[in-house]
Amino acid sequence: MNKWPRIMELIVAFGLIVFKVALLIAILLLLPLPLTWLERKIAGHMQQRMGPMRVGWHGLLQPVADGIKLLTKEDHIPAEADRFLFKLAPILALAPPFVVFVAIPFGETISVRGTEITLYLSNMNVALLFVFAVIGIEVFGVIFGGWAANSKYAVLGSLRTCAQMISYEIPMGFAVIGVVMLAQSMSLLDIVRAQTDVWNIVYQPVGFFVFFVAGLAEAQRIPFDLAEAEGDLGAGFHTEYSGIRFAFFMVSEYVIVLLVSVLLVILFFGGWNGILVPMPPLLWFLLKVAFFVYLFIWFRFTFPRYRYDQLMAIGWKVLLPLSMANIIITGVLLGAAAAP
Amino acid sequence: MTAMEFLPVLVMVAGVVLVAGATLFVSSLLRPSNPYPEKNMPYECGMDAAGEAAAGRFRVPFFILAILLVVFDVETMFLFPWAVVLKDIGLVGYVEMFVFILLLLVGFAYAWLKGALEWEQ
Amino acid sequence: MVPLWWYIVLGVVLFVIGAAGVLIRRNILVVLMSLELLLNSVNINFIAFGHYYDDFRGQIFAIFVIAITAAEVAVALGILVALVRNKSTLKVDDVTMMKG
Amino acid sequence: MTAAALLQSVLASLPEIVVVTGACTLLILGQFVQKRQEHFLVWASVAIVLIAALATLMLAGEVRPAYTGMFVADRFAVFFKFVFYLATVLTFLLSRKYADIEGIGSSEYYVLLLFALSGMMIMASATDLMSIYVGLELVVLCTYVLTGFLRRERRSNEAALKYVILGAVSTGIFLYGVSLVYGLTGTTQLDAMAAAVTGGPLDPGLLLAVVFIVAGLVFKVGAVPFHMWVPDVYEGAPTTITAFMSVGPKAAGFAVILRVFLNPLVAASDVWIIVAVIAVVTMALGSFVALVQDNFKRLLAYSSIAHAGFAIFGVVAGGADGIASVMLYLLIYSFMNLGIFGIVTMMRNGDFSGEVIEDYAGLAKQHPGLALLMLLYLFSLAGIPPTAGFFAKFYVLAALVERGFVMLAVIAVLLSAVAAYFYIRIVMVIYMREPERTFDPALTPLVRATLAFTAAGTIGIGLFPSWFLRLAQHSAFGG
Amino acid sequence: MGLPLLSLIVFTPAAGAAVLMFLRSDAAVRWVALGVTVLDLALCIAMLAGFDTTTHAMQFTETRQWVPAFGINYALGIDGISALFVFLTALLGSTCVLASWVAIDRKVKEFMVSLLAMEALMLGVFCALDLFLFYVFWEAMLIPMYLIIGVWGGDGRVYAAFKFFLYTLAGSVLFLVGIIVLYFNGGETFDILALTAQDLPFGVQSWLFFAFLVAFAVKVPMVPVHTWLPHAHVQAPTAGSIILAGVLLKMGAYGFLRFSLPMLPDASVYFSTLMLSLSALAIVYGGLLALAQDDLKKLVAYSSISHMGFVTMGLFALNLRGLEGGILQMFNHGVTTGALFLFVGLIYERTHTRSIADYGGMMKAAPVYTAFLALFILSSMALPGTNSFVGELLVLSGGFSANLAVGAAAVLGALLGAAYLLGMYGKVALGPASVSARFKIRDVNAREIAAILSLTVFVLWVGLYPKPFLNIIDASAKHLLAQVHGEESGP
Repeated sequence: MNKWPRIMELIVAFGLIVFKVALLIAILLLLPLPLTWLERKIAGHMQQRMGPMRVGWHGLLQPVADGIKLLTKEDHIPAEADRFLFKLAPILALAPPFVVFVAIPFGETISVRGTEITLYLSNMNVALLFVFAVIGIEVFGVIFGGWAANSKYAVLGSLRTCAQMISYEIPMGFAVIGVVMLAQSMSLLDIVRAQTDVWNIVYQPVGFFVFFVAGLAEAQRIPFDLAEAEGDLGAGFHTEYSGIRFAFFMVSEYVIVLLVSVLLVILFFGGWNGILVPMPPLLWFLLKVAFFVYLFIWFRFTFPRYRYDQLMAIGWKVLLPLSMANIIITGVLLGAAAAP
Repeated sequence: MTAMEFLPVLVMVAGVVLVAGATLFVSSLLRPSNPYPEKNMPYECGMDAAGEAAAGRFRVPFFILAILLVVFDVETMFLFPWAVVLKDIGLVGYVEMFVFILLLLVGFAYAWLKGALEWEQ
Repeated sequence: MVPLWWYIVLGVVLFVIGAAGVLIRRNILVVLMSLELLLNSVNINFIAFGHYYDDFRGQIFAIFVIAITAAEVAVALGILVALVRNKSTLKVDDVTMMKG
Repeated sequence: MTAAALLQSVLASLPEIVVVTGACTLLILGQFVQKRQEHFLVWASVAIVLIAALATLMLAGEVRPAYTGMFVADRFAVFFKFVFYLATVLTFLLSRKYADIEGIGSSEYYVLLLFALSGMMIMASATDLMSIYVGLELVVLCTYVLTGFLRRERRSNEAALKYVILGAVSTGIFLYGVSLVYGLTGTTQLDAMAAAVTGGPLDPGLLLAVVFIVAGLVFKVGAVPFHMWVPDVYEGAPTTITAFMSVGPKAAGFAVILRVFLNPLVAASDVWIIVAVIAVVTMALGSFVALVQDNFKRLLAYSSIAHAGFAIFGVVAGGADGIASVMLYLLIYSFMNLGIFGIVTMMRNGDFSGEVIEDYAGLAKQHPGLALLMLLYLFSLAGIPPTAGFFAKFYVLAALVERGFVMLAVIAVLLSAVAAYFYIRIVMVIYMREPERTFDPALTPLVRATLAFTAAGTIGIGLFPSWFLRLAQHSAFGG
Repeated sequence: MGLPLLSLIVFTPAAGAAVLMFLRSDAAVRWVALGVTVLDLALCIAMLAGFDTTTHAMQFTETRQWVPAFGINYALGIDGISALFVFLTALLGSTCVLASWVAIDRKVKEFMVSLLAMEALMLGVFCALDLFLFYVFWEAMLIPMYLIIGVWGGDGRVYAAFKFFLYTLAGSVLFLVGIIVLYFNGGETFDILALTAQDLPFGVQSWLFFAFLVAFAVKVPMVPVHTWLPHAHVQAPTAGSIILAGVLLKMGAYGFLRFSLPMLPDASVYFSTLMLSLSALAIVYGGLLALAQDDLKKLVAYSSISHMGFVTMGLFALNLRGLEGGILQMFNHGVTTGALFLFVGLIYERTHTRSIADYGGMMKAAPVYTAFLALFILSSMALPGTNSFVGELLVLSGGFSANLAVGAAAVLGALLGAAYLLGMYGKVALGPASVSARFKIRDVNAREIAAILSLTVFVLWVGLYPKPFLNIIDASAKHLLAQVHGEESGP
């Protein structure tokens, strides 16, 4: 009759999962608020101005105001739109980045009142593939959104975004292969563990470069934010969206920025492994992520936007060959290292 | 256990959809709804919409891109497992994948030479 | 554990849906999607059987199927584009010119 | 797999490697070929095939299993490979002028043909359902594109699209059968499959699986019930490609069917009944529907269906002689069909399409030589001695009767008598009608050479079948 | 025996055809063709001169391996049965060339090539000692014959050619299956003599008998499957008709003689009544149809059906008189009907009409022509003193002893023959001179007389002194009969 303890155990495990998920969703949903504020502030200071100042101390409550505005704004659907797809698209765009975080480890374990709690939801052996697979779904949100609106700017924007995302997905995928070769695993946990001594950035500078640039493009950040180039496309695929549905796209974009930063840290910068300064691993991790997030914001106000054909050329003609060469050379070097 | 690895995914999907739905619901309670034909017209910088939106859907470069993606994505599919076990399968595995990549490079070079990567004609 | 025959039933159902889609639907894109379904039913079979036998062949086969199907779809789309440029329609019935 | 085994495998598959490497090289080099230098492409392609043929010959001495039992280089494969080489080289020779006229003379055309060739070679050598599948897809992918190569031509687009969709369905069916076989036996290797179920009574599930596989393969050879693509594709595709497809991939399909049927697992089952029905219905359909065709390419498509039916009779017969008879049939069919298609291809010149049978009215008046050649090919297709087509049919019939399928033999000959009707109808048009226009066939030296070669084969094998017969029998046993 | 005489005979026309392809002028083509056929005829005469009439064994045999895997040989040889037909073929070959000297005025070269190819193949059929080889020759004949009818024939030629082709093809494909079945049941050989020696079970025999029957009956033609013949004969050019009537029809009967009777003796005996009835039917039905014709060629064509009925009746009477009569009658029919078609052709060249009603009073306009015509008409009626009399008498006596009713029907047929032939002659040759009123008729010239005379010789020779011919047949016929009735006869 030791059935009951087993079931209790399962319930506890499940409860833990639900708790972690809820926490993750909460954090990820709220994070865009400070991030938008930060972005505008940084932009302001870089451009010798103050940024938002009115709502709250130094405009701290500005994002909250924005949120309320989006929540209460009229939700308008164009007359000729495919209503079902139009409504589906924002959710389809919102969900994938959140789901990806299931596979992301933030550290090994922490101890809460004597119980070891893992700092990740799931340690998949194919985590990396999972990440790419789920991120791939993001494209559908974009393309459905643009398509369903039945507006020229939206269609063009969605096609462009789609093309851009799939173009950069390839070098991104290739860039990671070097990392997998080193770690001999697709589990992100294993990949981080493999970097205990030396971070991958040392062995894989090219891979990092490719991943970083591709990541910028995947996140649709300047200099690659062609999709919503206000100058020529209105607002790209979400031209026709307003209100809360538009907010979903926004949130999704910020979560992706966060995600790319997290991945960069895990894949190339040793994850929670620290150097020199002893600090809790989680702190190390968050600091590194913060650095990359800042980098992304910084770039936004530093670089001009590329032309669309330049964007494609960079993806296909520079990054892809680079990443392929990276794989071949990594293989050779690995072989040379393994040889007696 | 596989189940324990992917259960969180399910929970997460459910969670996100729930949250999104709830937000939408709350918003629908708060927001006004006042559509009229002019408002419902697709945005075209204030001009009346001209022509079909679908006209742009069949631009060939997008298709070429899609096809290229398919090819390389599939290659990635082969590369990942290979990368994991590369150290175990040794030289033979390396050579085989090298041939594979080479073949893809030929295709890639062909596409490049053919001008498939040039966005503007 | 999920029993093997669940997978097989799933495979059969997908196969039937795919086949029916190919036969019944008149939009070429939908037909192509149905084809994917058809081929994915095969993949499910392969992976289920591979798992059952604890044999890697099933998975390999599935990967091959995915890869080759991708190529096939690429070709199909290319041909479709050529067709649409000559006559803009996606209806199967509108395409037919040759008979007999 | 060790490095040594890999080396052995590479050696065994040297011809395939030659073709693939050559095709890749040509793909890249082709981008640098200037206009008006396209003959380089033809000769380079021919050279690649010849080198592969040389390699095949050098390796023909022994049976070489390769790639952990997925591939084998044996005499059976060698025989088929030579049929493929023949088909491909002759197609190259025919293509030069035709491609100019149709404006499709790009390097891709030749490269795709080479890739299709490599796919067919893999099919002939494959001993695992997986490698069969890969080879098969390599062929059909190339032929899909080649079918739609006349991009500005609606019929070509349409044919290609139909071909892709139906081809994918048949592939799906084939794969489903393969997955069932894998599920029931736990392997995809042809040899191991048989070993996995020896002793036990034949599982109905397995029979179902085999039926699915057969159904998928039947598509590739254009037999009922998956024949409906054939006429449209043959009509829509560029004529040279039609010629190629009617011979090469079809032979490759038969190579696979024979491999699968060599397998005792299948041979022991009752699947031959289904195959026999397929053969009868295929031949009947091909023969009868061809009677009412006005388009020459379409007629040849139905003729090709009918011939596939006849060859399937050889498969039904089974046994060494049955296999050899199918092989010989395909070899002979290659000669005569490429010959007739060579003429159809050649007639395409200027504004003359050469596709309607009526176009050929009175050809004998102006070009007695060409008319005589057509007469030869047509009578060979009809199976009238002393042409090779007769001997091909004779051998299949002999194999059938030897196994006791006399009734099938009777049906086969009666249907071939029906088929003879539309062949001689064309002869009638050529010889017994007054010409309505002047013909201006594109008779380049290459085309002449092709026609001479196919004619020599058609009449030569007819008069002296002995050597070829021995070759086929010898190769059938080499498995 | 150093010289492969039979191969020479068979391939001389083929070689001639090949030579013709390179000639340019029509005149040269005609002369070379004539030369080749005459040379071939000479070879045949030489062959007959060296023919040993005392044995039934195959003579002038030659054997070469052809397809060893199937035991197929290139084997030629003749016995008493085939010798006559080889000769007849060669004889009619030169007649045909003469007959088409001016009748064929377009594509002369192609025509002569077809004609010579045809001759070669026909000779091959009669000489072949290998079943497979036989079939190849047999079937290959379709090609040139199809062209001869279809390209150089009359207005309805296309339909006629089609019908001819399909009937014969449909017949012979079953024959092919029969051959293959025979091969596997008869000890895996295609050697005709070896197959003859086999003793097959009755079941197999009867199936094969019907398979063969279809092929041979179409060629003969026997009544239910005769409908191709009137069309083919009417539409074919003169030479084509001569070949059809003179040789091609004989092939069916020859097939019975060579295969059905000796290889399938039990079935032949068993089904002989059926065959006799069919023959009688053909005799009467053909005669009646001929009586109703007003087209010269059609009349002769239907008369052929009737006459071939006599032949098959003789063969399936299964007694010596019937057999010898049948064989002789085949030869006679070849000569006589060939000549009749020649006559029709000659007159058609002049008037371009074949309707009997258009003619009359030919006696005045073309006395020589009419005189010869009378001779051949009489021959066709089997008047004593002509060749057919001998043959028909033998057949009738054989037929009566086999089956009284059938014999009676045959007599009725003979009477019908007299009726339509005399009626035709009366309308054409006698009566008011309507022809000369409308056409300028010239009498036959030297070339035409040469053609006619070559046939006339045999009408009279066989009619007055049939012994040499019967001698040739005798030994083989006796041996054949012994085989049918299951007895061994001496060499």
